[in-house]
Amino acid sequence: MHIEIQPQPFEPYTRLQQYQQQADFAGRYGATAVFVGSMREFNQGDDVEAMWLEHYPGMTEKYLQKISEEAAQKWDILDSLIIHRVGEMHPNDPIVLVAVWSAHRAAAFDASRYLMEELKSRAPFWKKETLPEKTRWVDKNT
Amino acid sequence: MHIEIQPQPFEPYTRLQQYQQQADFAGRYGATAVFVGSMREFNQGDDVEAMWLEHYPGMTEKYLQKISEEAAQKWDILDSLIIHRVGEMHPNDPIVLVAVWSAHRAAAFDASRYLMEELKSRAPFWKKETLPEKTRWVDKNT
Amino acid sequence: MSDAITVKFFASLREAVGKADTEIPALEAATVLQAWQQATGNMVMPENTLMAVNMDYVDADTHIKAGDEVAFFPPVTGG
Amino acid sequence: MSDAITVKFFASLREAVGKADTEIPALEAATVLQAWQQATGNMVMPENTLMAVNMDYVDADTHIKAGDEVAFFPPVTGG
Repeated sequence: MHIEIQPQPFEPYTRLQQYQQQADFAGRYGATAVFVGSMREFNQGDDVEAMWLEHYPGMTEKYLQKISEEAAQKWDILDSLIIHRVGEMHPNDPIVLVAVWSAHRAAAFDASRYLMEELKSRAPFWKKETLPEKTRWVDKNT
Repeated sequence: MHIEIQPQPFEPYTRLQQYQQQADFAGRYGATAVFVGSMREFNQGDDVEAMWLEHYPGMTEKYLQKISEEAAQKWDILDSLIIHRVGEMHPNDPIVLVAVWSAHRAAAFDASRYLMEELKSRAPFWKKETLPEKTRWVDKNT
Repeated sequence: MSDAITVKFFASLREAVGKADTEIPALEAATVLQAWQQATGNMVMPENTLMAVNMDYVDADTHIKAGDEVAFFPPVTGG
Repeated sequence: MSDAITVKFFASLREAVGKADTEIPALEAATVLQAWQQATGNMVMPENTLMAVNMDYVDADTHIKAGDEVAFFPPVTGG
């Protein structure tokens, strides 16, 4: 179970390769379910040029840890990984990576979706978009 | 929509990076849902040393295409990718990669799971395991 | 068009029947089930056998004609 | 332990209140709602405001004490 919040851009698939290489569950997982959330160049009908992602240092980590532990209790998984970007980012940038390893696919699918839904509803992150003419806080979490 | 069946080993995350680099949907996807199925070193209580994956050339491609088209009709997705290994493989080898890109996460999660479930029930692939003392056809698709 | 029907077997059925493919005269097989009987010399068909004609899933009583490719295989286990 | 309560604001609430954090005397705030009133000078609290004490979600009538960290923020939009 690993959680990271970072201001630097990250390449999710490179990070997955690196994480798996040092993992102790090689040969035991038959299923990896991965979700990557990326920044789109449009939202709610407007072009978005940049985005600022604020978080609550301490509480954000605490809730990512909490939902990771909940997922591990609910499903028979081998490991999970969450990486979330903060600070300024640009269209096409990865924002979040969630990955779950399990012996079988149902647990991996269920747990990865649970992590994303819970992250989106409980982890304190906030997005502010830079449009051509103004900035605005995102108030819908679709 | 891309489908590949190949006897060569593949690294799913490298392939995803390559596929995304040449994709025309950059900036339009907010969600990527990925599933990787890998060979485990045990199954049904036995150590598995190697596996042979047979398929029905022609029909397998046809059904992967068919389920990809079904997913694109059912959900609002931007693209999908399926890569499936055939032939001889060894523990920890990736067997299958399924990826779906979408503007929003629900469609990506739903479509990737649909592709995997349909692949597992309809695409003509068969696994034969090499155990320490014998070989056996896998008859349960868990 | 050929006046034969191609019959293919995969995986455990290929091993049980002892061949990967064969041809049978079209006249002798009016249905998929009859193609099985003809191509295997009346072996008993395993209960869960799946059948395809021209690479689409079908039932045992599906009619077939010259030039068709009929395939028999066990439940699939990919992914 | 400090005899003050730390109050933090995030995102649009930080901008609306005009500060990221402040301290209030513990005696003046018996509940989270009172901490809001004290720290904002009785601003009206936006309807969907979320509240946390010591980094756990709470309700407005949760009791607080000296040394607590109280936070107010809008619905989260990460991921």
